[in-house]
Amino acid sequence: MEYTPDKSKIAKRIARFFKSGDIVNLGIGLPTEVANYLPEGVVITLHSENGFVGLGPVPKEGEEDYDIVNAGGMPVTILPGGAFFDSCTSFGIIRGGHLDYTVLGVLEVDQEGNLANYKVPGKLIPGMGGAMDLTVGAKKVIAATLHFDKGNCKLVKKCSLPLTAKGEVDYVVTDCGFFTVENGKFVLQEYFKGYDPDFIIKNTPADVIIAPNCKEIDI
Amino acid sequence: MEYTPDKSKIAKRIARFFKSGDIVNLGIGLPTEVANYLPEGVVITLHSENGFVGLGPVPKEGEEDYDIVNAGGMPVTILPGGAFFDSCTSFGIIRGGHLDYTVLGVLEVDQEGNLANYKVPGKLIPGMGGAMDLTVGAKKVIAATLHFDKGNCKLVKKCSLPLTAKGEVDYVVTDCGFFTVENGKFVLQEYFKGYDPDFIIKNTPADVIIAPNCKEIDI
Amino acid sequence: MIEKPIMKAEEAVKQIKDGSVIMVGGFMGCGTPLSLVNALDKQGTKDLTLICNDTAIYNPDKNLVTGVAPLVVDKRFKKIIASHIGTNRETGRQMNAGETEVQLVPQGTLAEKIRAAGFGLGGFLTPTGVGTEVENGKQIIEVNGKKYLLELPLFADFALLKAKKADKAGNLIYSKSARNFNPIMATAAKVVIAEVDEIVEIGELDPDDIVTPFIFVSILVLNEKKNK
Amino acid sequence: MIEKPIMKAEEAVKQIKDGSVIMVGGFMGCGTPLSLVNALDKQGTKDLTLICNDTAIYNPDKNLVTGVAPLVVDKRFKKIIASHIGTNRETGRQMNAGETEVQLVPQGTLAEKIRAAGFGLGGFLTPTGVGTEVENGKQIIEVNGKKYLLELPLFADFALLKAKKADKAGNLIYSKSARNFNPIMATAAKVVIAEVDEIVEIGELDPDDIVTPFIFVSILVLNEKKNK
Repeated sequence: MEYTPDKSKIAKRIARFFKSGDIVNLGIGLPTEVANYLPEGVVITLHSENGFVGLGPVPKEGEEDYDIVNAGGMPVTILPGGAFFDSCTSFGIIRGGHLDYTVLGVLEVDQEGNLANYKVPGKLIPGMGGAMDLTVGAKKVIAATLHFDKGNCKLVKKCSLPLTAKGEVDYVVTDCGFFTVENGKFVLQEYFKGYDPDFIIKNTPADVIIAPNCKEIDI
Repeated sequence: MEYTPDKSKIAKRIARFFKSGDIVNLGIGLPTEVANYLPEGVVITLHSENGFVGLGPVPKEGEEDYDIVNAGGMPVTILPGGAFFDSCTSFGIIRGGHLDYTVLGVLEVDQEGNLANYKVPGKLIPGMGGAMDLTVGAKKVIAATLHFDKGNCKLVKKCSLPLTAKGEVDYVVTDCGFFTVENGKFVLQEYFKGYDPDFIIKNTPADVIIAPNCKEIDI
Repeated sequence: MIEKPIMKAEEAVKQIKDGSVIMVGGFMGCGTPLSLVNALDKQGTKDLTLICNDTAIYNPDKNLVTGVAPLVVDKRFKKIIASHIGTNRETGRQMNAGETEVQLVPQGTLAEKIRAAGFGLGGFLTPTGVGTEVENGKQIIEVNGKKYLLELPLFADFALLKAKKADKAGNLIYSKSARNFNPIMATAAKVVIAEVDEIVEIGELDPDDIVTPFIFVSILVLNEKKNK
Repeated sequence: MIEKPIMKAEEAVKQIKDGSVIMVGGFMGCGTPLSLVNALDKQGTKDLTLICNDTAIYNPDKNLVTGVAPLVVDKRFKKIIASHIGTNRETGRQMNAGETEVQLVPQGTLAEKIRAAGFGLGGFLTPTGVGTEVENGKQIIEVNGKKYLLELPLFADFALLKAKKADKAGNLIYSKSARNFNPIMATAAKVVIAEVDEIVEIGELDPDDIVTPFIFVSILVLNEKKNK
């Protein structure tokens, strides 16, 4: 069994969590791709932390409105029915529990549900942006990550990097499978075709247990 | 020397405090009358704590818009350039020190700058409404009151009623004179024609001293 | 964008049960959803807790009953949290007779407590009420030598709001000073029912003008009387 | 209604002196008042403290310099308070070299700290940052068994804002997601300078649509380039 990184599996699987009416914030990078894989008929609302709900697709070239950007500063659009507001309101929505899901990238995620994704001391210190508010505020926090990066598993026993949030991660979706975080362990709920529970457990340095109804998914 | 109650003197004197550009909140009742005596050429902005700036005059009969009311719930108007906002913003303006003056009615005001105007235990308990926020928030707090009510002086050594605010009153204007509150005393700055400092000191149970440049005003 | 259910007032208030905590928008009746108030009163739900700026006007001598006053008169509340009750003599009577618990909160503190609930804050420090009876039972915290009261968030089961216009997604726009507590309460209740004078298609409201984004709103009720 | 002074950007920034604390609106450059930023940069004022969501984009390889980035590149700041500096490599370089002090604040906390200053609160309790480095040096207060950080207000001497439209009284309306931190910063600085694309007569803005009431605004600057 060999590992082949595949970000699309992560985005595809996460997209299946949502039901119509959900309010979702997708982080910059990999999480943004989730929007491309929504099942047909599922209508969700995307929240953009810089100040609106109803985030729409990237505009065609030449049709950019530079007053409508996403949290990465790139031109996007707003859907009919969307609404703009200031940053206090935007983070009030986040902190106040009005988001159903937030999907965030990962430097490290551990079996206690801790997430580190904003800082590598002495190297990369971009800052937390909205990530700390998103993790404490959203009803469900989904960590989205390749299972391995340069040979290192991103799912660890205990984060060594500064935390973005303590004990807030509910779900971890990698390109190998979908895990819940429960009672200090990763619980494998689904493994994706091409991998099996043995491979995942052997190659993940954290404590992983297999859910009673764990199943293979062809994604 | 005899006391004759005259509210208009109070309103007239208070109106002279203001300079163009000031943002002012006038309490219900006597303070509201201040707006009728603004010196010519002085343009101030009235704040209405239920949610706007640019409070205008009472509308003509038949022209009332019941969506524009003052803090007493009575139909008023909004001037060109006025703006509506929610109650959090309205009290943010108050608490944040963005009002130059607030003018409030009085049950008792004492020489420490304490004000009681919202409650008579066992009798009248209307509630404080916005008065507690106004007194702590406005840059200058003006207490507006008849000097005597049913023979009792409203300026006392120490309030006996529950306080609206502790040590927040800057100026007291009665129909006998204008006082500042300094170092635990009322300081008589002006006495109005018909009264003199002796009369005021003799008939006020609080400690009153006379300002060095205290003068008579014909109002 | 998903459309929100549009109901009759009678239908919308059915979920409100005895003992619920309700927030009602408005200031002295201005900006209060009267169809919802009347439907709730008719329904007879009791032991409610009311969070509202005031209890509006009840003056039988002048035949005046505005805003939430009918609910007070019909004794629907076991507790009232408000900043002002002076223009509704029945509230004062019930309070003095020990029939209804009344908690008076400074108006700015009341607004901010509701916002804190809606916006996920554990509380806030305000100078309002320091040195008065309002500080009783509260933690006093000093910051840079100045005293503040720690005030806690205030949540509700239901918010009953009045807006001028909604689109079918539930975005709201308010009318003038009838805005007052309505947008704040929209954030702090489990179920938010908005009574509006007009419902337009999704996309008809300018997204720059929307005051309450649709994500806060659960149910729309069209005010057929445009009562004021 | 009194009219506000309308100035050229160069004139408006003259009051900003070495060592001032400035807030600048914008998010990755969107909603940042570029005429004011450029005038301030040209003026050469130094040792400033910047409060801004981020330090925008500085990427010399792609010839990209947006928002407040020119001020960073020209080393106008002794201290930067922001939620994100990852897209401006010069900010990171100055921080790592110890040339500029950088304080990272979670974005929601940053917004709320500014609002607390503008709205007269002594602070607020937020769950954001509990159990992270952000809690270092801060008071932790438990409410109903949940831990919160006590965050304090953040004031400035000057706020530099970008709005779409002003009336001559200084009422402001923003454009789309260029609103972001601008209305909040309008409340929290001693002097508020708003750069706008259009100035209309008093009375031309609908009082229901105004986002920043004129009472917060000190000076208007007309953005003649309508730069973005």
